[in-house]
Amino acid sequence: MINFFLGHYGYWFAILLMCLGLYGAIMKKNLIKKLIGMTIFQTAIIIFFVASSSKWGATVPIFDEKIGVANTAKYINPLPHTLMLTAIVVGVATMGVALALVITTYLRYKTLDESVLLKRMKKDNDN
Amino acid sequence: MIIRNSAALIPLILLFTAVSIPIVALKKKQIAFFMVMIATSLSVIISFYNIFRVLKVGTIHYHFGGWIPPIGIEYVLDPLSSFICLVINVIALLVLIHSKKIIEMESNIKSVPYYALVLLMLTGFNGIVLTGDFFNLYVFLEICSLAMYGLISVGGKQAPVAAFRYLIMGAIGGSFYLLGVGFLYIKTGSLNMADVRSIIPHLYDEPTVIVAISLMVIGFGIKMAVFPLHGWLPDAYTYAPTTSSALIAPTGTKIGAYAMLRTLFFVFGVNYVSKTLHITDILAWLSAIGIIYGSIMAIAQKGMKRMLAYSSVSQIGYIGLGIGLCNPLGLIGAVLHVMNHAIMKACLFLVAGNYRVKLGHSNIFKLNDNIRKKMPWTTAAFTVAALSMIGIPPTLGFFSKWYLALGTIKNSSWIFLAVLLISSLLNAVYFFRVLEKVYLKPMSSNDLEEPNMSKNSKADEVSSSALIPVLILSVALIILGLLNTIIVKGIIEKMIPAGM
Amino acid sequence: MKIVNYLIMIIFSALMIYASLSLPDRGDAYAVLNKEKSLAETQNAASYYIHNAKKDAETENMVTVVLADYRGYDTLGEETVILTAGLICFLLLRIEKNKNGKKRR
Amino acid sequence: MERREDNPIVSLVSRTVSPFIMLFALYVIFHGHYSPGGGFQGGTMLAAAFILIRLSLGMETSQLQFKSSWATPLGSAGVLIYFGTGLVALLFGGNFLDYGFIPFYATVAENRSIGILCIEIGVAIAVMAIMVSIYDDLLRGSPDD
Repeated sequence: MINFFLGHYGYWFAILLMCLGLYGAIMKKNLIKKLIGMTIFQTAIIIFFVASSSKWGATVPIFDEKIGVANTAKYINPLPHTLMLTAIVVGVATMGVALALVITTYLRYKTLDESVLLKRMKKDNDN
Repeated sequence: MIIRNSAALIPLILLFTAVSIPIVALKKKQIAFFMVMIATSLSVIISFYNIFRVLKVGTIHYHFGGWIPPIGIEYVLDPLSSFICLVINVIALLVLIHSKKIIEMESNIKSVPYYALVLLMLTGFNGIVLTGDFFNLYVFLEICSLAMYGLISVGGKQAPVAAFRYLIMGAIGGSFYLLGVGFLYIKTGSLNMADVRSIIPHLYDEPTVIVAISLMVIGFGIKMAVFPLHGWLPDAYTYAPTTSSALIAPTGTKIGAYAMLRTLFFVFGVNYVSKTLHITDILAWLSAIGIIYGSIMAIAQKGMKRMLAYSSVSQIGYIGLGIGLCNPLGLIGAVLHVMNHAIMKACLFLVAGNYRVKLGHSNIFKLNDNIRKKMPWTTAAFTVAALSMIGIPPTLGFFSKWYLALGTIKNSSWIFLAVLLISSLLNAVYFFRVLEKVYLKPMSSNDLEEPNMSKNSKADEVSSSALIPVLILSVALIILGLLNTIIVKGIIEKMIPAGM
Repeated sequence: MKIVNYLIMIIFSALMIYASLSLPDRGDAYAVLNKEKSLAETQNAASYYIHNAKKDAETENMVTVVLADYRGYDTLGEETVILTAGLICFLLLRIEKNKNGKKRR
Repeated sequence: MERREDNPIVSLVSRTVSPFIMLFALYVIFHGHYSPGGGFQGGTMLAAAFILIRLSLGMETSQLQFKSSWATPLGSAGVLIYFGTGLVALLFGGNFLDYGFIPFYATVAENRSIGILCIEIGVAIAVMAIMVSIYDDLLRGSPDD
């Protein structure tokens, strides 16, 4: 039981963060808060991946003469790190685009509250 | 060299052109359009070549960097992927020919980054269709989603808000998919689709794998706009500029459908997803609700673009239903409907754009038969596309619905058959509403004078670059409808996955 | 609408907890993803990288080799993502001078 | 944008620190073969050095250092360096991105090492230029402008 807990609490922290992020992204009314929630969600997934790559007693995936490459248990898994480098960049790009959209929205409607925005959009439609 | 690399050439050509546009077109902005034309024409030629080569020699694998699959990334060119690739590239070429005048007219669109983004989006689409690697699919999914947010956001005043709402949903969908890939990777240790296909039978009972599949399906469902996840679609399509909506509506949602089809049937196995998990049943039911919901909402709209957007929700339902039926006839219907819907949605959105050019609006209640006299060819094309949407026999729309109906009969699911019939009636209601205005309603004195129309009753069509693509698309609907047996026998029947 | 959102949250967390129960222990060097062979006896990518990265590319840092060589096409895509974001900001926000000298957004 | 009085401490410190950040960024890029690092990390650091100058000295002065209108073409050029490395491999008979075929006149493994260095440089240029360009565009769109 205690071993199961020790083996999984890392994942559970990531899952908790994901839930927090999803909460922000779908429940909050302010566009910036939604964006923050979305970023937390993406970052939690990155944490989850990196947590899955660890091996107890292993070192960073950089070749070392003293260790050699015969035993894979001596290096942690390099693949999730590579994937997450990509995911981080995607997250940054998404955030840049989202910020540009938020700025444009603010310039046109002078508000970032979603319910007010929807009302004003409806008014624009009727005209 | 070209033959050896032909599987990977389409995304590479599109990507190369997209990347060089900001450098080459720095001083002369007009070059951007010609570069786009060259790149898309080349990609159409290569996709034709690819499809014939695949039909001759069978599935082609292309290994990037020369690494064999579980280690490197591979592209898989089989009948399904080459067919979808062809559809996307042909539609994109025609819409882009149409775009020349439109982009010049819209004052708030900067043509250089706009065209670069269009090509990046097409790169993303082709990459998703061709790839045989789960994570590579995620990367290209993000490229095309980001480009789509950008293309939508330059429309009317409300467009950035619509794009932002799409961005939040799309980013969550992409993250769900990434999370699904993570679970799958932890359980299988592989990211290659063919490799996962060989490993996954050992893991059919694991809860992690079940959750991974459902997360991936939700992710694709958001991109595909299946019924409860369609919230972003109507606003995004309505407020986007004409070219963007004519590019995104026919192709964007199909990519989600394709990715779902590929992961469910070609990776996880037909029997597992239909008999054990019943994901396909859930998908079929949701799609059936979506068909009815989309049609009813389309009847309630007064703007033509918004009506077409809701009709997209309903048409996506047909594709989802075809996938959900999980038998060969349903799959044929779904793939045929992908092509059919791509052609007719592109045609309808371009017609709406042409009306906008001439009238300054596309409000259904303001249309009258004057517009038919002024723009006879555009209106004729609209009529053909509308008939195909309803499913009148010689058009392609009839045959895709016919295969779907045969699929429902084979599964003896009579409710879905009833849904198909009712939705055809509803389609007829909302399209005849427009056709009635265009053909029968005389111009009354209190109608506003259209700003860009000449007063006399001579024909006053849009320019030929805007008219020819519309006509090609509408003629294609009839010709492909007549040739449907050749397409089904020659290409689509070769796509049916093992075990179906 | 709020109830639906809460429902989504609850379903999501329940799904995730359910999925995490059958995950291998964190740090287990002999879990499936770290083995030499996968369950279907095909080559496992991660162990191949550790064994061969130095030999194949004369580069000590395995992450660099995987990023730039074994999965280089992903990295090309990821660079394209960044370029796309830059182009979108250009499209939306950059102020250009028109021929008339008028600024436009 | 309204500019307050230039604070000499801020401008002096940022102008002193910025070159060292760039130097460290170059170290991170070129040492990516032997230690944690590489194009993305180094590229963001380079961008941080440029953005620091932009933050402290304002838009007009920093144009002398790095013109904003060059940023997007430079980013494209970075991606083209990457793409071109792959394309050269394709032209010399390998698959796309197969650096072993590029004739750097060394063993296949060393060819791959040099190819990796080329694309790291491309990545660094692209990331640096695009980060600066996004920063400039977001700043231009700010309501105070």
